[in-house]
Amino acid sequence: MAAPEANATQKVTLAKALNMGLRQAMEDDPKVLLMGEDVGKLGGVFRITDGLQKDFGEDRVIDSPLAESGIVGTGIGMALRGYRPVVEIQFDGFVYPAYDQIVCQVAKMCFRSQGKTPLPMVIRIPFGGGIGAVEHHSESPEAQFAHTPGLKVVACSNPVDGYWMIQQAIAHPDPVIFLEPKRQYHADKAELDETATPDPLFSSRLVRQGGDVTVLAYGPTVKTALKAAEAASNEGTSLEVIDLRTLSPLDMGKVYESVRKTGRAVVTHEAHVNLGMGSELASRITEECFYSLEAPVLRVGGFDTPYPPSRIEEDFLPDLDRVLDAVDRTLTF
Amino acid sequence: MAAPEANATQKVTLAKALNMGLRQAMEDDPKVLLMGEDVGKLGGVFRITDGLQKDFGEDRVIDSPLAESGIVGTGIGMALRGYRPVVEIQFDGFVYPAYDQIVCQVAKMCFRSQGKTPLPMVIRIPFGGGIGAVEHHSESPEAQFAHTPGLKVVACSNPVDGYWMIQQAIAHPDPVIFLEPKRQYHADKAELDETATPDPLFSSRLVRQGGDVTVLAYGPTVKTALKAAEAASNEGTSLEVIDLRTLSPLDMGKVYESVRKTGRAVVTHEAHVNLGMGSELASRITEECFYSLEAPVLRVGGFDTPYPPSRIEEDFLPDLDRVLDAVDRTLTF
Amino acid sequence: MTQSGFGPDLAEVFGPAHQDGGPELVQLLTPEGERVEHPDFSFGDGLTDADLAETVRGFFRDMTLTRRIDVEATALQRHGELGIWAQLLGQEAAQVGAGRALKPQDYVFPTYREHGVAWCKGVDPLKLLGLFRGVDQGGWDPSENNFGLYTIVIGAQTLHATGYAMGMQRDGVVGTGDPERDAAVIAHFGDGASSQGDVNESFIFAASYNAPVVFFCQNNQWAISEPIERQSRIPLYQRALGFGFPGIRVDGNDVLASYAVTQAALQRAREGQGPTFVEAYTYRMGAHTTTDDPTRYRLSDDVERWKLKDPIARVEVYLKRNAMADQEFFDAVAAEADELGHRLREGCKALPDPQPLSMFDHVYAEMTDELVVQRDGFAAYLESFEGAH
Amino acid sequence: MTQSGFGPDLAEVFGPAHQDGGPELVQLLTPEGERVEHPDFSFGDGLTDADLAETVRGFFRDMTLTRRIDVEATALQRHGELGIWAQLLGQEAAQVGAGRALKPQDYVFPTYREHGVAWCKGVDPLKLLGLFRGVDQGGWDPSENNFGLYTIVIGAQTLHATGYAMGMQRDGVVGTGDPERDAAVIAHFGDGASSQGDVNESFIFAASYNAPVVFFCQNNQWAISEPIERQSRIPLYQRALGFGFPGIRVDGNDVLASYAVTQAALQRAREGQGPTFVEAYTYRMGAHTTTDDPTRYRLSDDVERWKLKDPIARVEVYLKRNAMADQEFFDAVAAEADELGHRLREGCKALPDPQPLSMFDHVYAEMTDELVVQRDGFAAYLESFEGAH
Ligand SMILES: Cc1ncc(C[n+]2csc(CCOP(=O)(O)OP(=O)(O)O)c2C)c(N)n1
Ligand SMILES: Cc1ncc(C[n+]2csc(CCOP(=O)(O)OP(=O)(O)O)c2C)c(N)n1
Ligand SMILES: [Mg+2]
Ligand SMILES: [Mg+2]
Repeated sequence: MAAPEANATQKVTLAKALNMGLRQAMEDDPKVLLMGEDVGKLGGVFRITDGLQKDFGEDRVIDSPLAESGIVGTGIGMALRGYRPVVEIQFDGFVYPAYDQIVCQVAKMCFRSQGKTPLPMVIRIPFGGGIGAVEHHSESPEAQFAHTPGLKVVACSNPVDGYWMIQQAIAHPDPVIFLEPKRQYHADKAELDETATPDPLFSSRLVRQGGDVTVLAYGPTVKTALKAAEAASNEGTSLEVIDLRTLSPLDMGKVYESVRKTGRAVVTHEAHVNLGMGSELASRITEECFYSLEAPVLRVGGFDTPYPPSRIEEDFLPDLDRVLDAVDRTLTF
Repeated sequence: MAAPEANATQKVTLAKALNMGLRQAMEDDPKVLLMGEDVGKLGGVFRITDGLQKDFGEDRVIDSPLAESGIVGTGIGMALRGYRPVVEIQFDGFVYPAYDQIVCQVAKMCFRSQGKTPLPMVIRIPFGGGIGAVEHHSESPEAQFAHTPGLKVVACSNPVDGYWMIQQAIAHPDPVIFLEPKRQYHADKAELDETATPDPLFSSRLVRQGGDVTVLAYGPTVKTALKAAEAASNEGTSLEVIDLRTLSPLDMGKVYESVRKTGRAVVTHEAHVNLGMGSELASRITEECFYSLEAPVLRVGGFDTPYPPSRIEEDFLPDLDRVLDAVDRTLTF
Repeated sequence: MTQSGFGPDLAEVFGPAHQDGGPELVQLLTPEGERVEHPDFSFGDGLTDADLAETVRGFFRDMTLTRRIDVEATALQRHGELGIWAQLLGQEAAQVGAGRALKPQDYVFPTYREHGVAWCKGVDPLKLLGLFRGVDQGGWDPSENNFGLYTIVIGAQTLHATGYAMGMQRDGVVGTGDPERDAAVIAHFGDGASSQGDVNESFIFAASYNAPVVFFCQNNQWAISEPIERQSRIPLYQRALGFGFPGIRVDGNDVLASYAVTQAALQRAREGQGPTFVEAYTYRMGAHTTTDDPTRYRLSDDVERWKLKDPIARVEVYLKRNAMADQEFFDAVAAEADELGHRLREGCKALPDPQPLSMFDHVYAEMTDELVVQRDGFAAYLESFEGAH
Repeated sequence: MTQSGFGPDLAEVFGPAHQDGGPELVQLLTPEGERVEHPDFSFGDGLTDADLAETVRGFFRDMTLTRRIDVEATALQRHGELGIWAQLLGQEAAQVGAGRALKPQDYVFPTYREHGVAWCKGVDPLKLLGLFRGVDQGGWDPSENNFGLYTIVIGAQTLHATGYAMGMQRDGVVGTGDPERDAAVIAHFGDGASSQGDVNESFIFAASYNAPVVFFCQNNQWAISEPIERQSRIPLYQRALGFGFPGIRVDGNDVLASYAVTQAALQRAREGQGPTFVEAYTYRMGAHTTTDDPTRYRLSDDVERWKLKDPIARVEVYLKRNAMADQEFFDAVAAEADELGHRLREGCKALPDPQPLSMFDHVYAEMTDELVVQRDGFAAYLESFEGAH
């Protein structure tokens, strides 16, 4: 056990926070195993597992053959044996070879067995764009997993949440798709207090109060939303920003409350707009807050094109201006 | 070429119509190849390719090894060589091993090559439930494909559309996910006139006029919607039913027109409600027809649980009563 | 070596995929019921004649009862009591041989056709029917008998098996030398499944970590309508060699050989010598499932030829010719089979349909608020009809 | 045979995955630049001394220019002109040997590292840079040089290659005996890729249909930070045997052997003898990509050892020692390399960024109405800023 007092608080990046969270989880539960491509000596291409194989050994931090279906499929077997596998998919775009094992096996094991074989397993996926990478390295696959009953899907947006949420996901009895905004890995540092008490894993959080328009975001777009709120306030518009944190199940309480107050909502994510999380959020909000809505819920997301060459990725990705543009449109609707 | 005069019209099932459509496509274009598990001698487990290997030979109707990724992946290679592969996925639940090839390769090939290597390819998927089958044989994966730019997704609901749409999909330059409501394969016969002129592939169709509520359906639920409309009319409620036919791209023109008229809409599909096609349709309708809506768009779909044991599948699937229940709720909202 | 420099045609070296087993086939009991010797494998060494006879009688009983389960289930499907049934007719020896080679601590990952293995592991056959009747998706508790749930997505379970075996390695129950402790996993799959990426990836993981798993492939010559040649042009057991672990072909209609070979392969795994591929060469005598019509794609004389290799008949001849069992025994087994059949018929019809609302249970370890709302809404909706009727 | 009956440890038979090539390695030119004989493969038979010299000089030039492309691109990445670059340093011989064995009608399915093959196929190296600069995802027209686009999802292209080869069979351009007509496909992939389900499925399809495809695996010993042992415990070329087609290991740092073996494998395919697996045994001298740091996971003396096997140096020695090339030739190649380097530096910086609105093009053969609306909306949005600045 790391002595909390020793390092009560320190400034850490998301990458470091996740690394600390994984380490803590491994110390707390000897059944926790990490597996993936290059997670061992290299510490993962993003260094999220840096130093863990050295300290916990090759039996608990496992470099796998280059096969995602194999990684998830053998992870399932380990979970059935009583372990708590935490598997890393190297990049979002490479989760698809494992898609069958995830949606047909991971998601259905508990239901199939009527609860006799629950499947505690975490599938870590660095997701989202903006890092100037080549094809398949900047995808946002969350909607497909959220559409799949049996899976839980969460996305962290900052170091503090990263530290706590990864530990909560590992301790949770259901399989969790754990989305990490890779663009944020080494971006901003935040003060981490390891002695604090975290919010529940499957709860959304109001991160900025406001009265005019509700902005819903998660993962990489939370930062964008907060920037937009800052900019808007200079023009006298006050945005209320909610970090959804959990995508399945959705925690709609705070969302409805906020929209009933503001009467207007904008959802922003990097995933394609068409059938992205925004479509579900807009539908639920409209069903629940029909008479409170002054304007339709607007969605600001990646366009409905494949992720483009990196030189124009910032045009593809939602940014401060596109969020503000949507805010204006909903205000002037 | 089959002489149209010879059999100008005949009553056929959806299975037969698809078989005739495939045969016609193969006669019209020698580059059309069929591949899949058991599509040869057996004619497919649903007999959709019945007799085609006998008449067109093993080089054009290819029994494949038992590997879906291999089927789609080699199909891509054939398309790159100038062929028009039509691959069969035996059941909806078995498309996932091929998911990576579909979303990362089939969907992106045209974009990746800036149009230099378009990928005309049809992936046939018998989909939906209600046939009393075991796990993985009753899935509705359409939303995941519709969320993927680069793919086109269509669903036929009746024999006549089946005959024409499969030929149009094969002749189309983009990859098409072709969804066939397996429960309808051998259900009702319809009068097929091979000399008629079909509607364009990517168009929705108004299949019943009405003034009170718009009901949107596709594939297997079109029949349900029409039954509901029939029942509702007996109680003096008139439903307007639209068969979407195309899920990506969506053909919203008729939909908006209808909703502007009725002010109310219900979407029904077998896929899970959460992030199903209904969420996108509801979002778009609300954005476009905000001031015409008397009530939020309601969604009637499969519940957000894995597809249940067949003995209770009819409770999971949307049926006439659940559609009418939603109709009542929107009318009394 | 041909001029090409790539060596001879491998089909010449290995022989074609299908040649009625071929010389490399491990056999200890011929179709005629004669015991034969094999240089590497033997059955019954060290057993007294009495114990040997008892063991073989046990195999006969297992296979007979397994076949009865299959016959009854097939009939139940015909009578509409089951939605579908995957018949194992002809594969009894492969499954009972493999099943009886397992120790309690060994774990099984089956396909949808392992009724004989389930029997050997002590799973109540009635529980197998639930899945095919559509009242559940596997009614037994995997942890009770170390027998996993049937897996329908072809090949998926081979990776689960490999991961489970990697877990055993980490639990320190491999290669300790303690026969009560050392454990292994057996992964069942078919000839068609051998083409799935997952199955080949499981070979890679198992070899890479030297996992204690036996890949037990029942090559019943068919994947629905496709013959083995479509999946492999050389004998399937050779597949393993390319992954760096041994493969062996055993007469899957010979329960003694199936037992001996599987037992040895499991022992290798338990001792920490890693994975083995066992190809049980057999034949699917029935249809793929009760919804299949084999007459569309295969010749009946092929089936006739295999009838002569029936796995149960040869054991009966062997027992009788060597006076290892008397008529009383055969009558008792027949009676037990009738009783089992009766129990299955009655039990199947008595299997309760699940409650509609049960579909919301166990989607997650604990029902989410979202699902509670959906379930309650549906419950209220259902109640709204109560009055109606 | 061990008592177990499963034969000897296959690692004993085949040897470990990694043993500096091992006895089975096909080599025709030693690291010291000495020509050696091989019972099955030879280089230059039937060529006049002049033609042979010219061919080898051609290889030297190809490898030298390929290396220069790699060096320049690496430098361009360091200067921020490229987002990333996948270096091929050390793999020039494998790629040029394979590339030069191709006929115009043969088709290539590359990974992201086949710069040398692209060079041989006549793809303008400048076009390769676009993908790594982020201005496109592959700027060349595959049909122009029969060289497919780079594939980043590991292994996916091996299935495309197999399907393409099946198309060739249907086009009647296999086994006709007409050397101008008969064609084959070559699929490139790495040692790590050999673990992907797709790659193994491509072996199954290719064997099942006897497709004219050569699986050319550059075993550069590493998959990013993972050594070959993680993917296979026996020499990789043996993998093919389990699928029923030949595998062979060639010295991937020997351009003559790489050429001879690939040429023979392609010829087999063109003649209709089916697939072959060629393992080009080589070493990744650089980092996995310019973003990788190999010092975290491998020893430098390993790299030093492989430096002595440099693919270009041995050819230079061979040419010089046998007076097959004069100083003039070497100077000319050096000058050509400098010129190429200059062209790449200038050309790369001149590569235009795509227009933002171009992302809506080519999603489909024809833009859908939905996308037209989205594009126009975005265009209007962009224009709204025009005034702003
Ligand atoms: C991934 C996947 N694809 C297709 C199917 C449909 N299917 C069920 S059984 C079967 C054939 C299996 O053949 P084999 O592996 O030889 O096993 P057998 O049925 O002969 O025991 C097929 C294609 C499936 N269940 N899963
Ligand atoms: C499906 C998939 N998983 C992971 C990756 C990330 N990745 C890119 S290259 C690589 C290693 C490939 O090693 P190898 O096949 O030996 O080829 P090499 O890079 O050595 O040429 C990995 C894991 C990927 N591109 N695709
Ligand atoms: Mg079989
Ligand atoms: Mg490599």
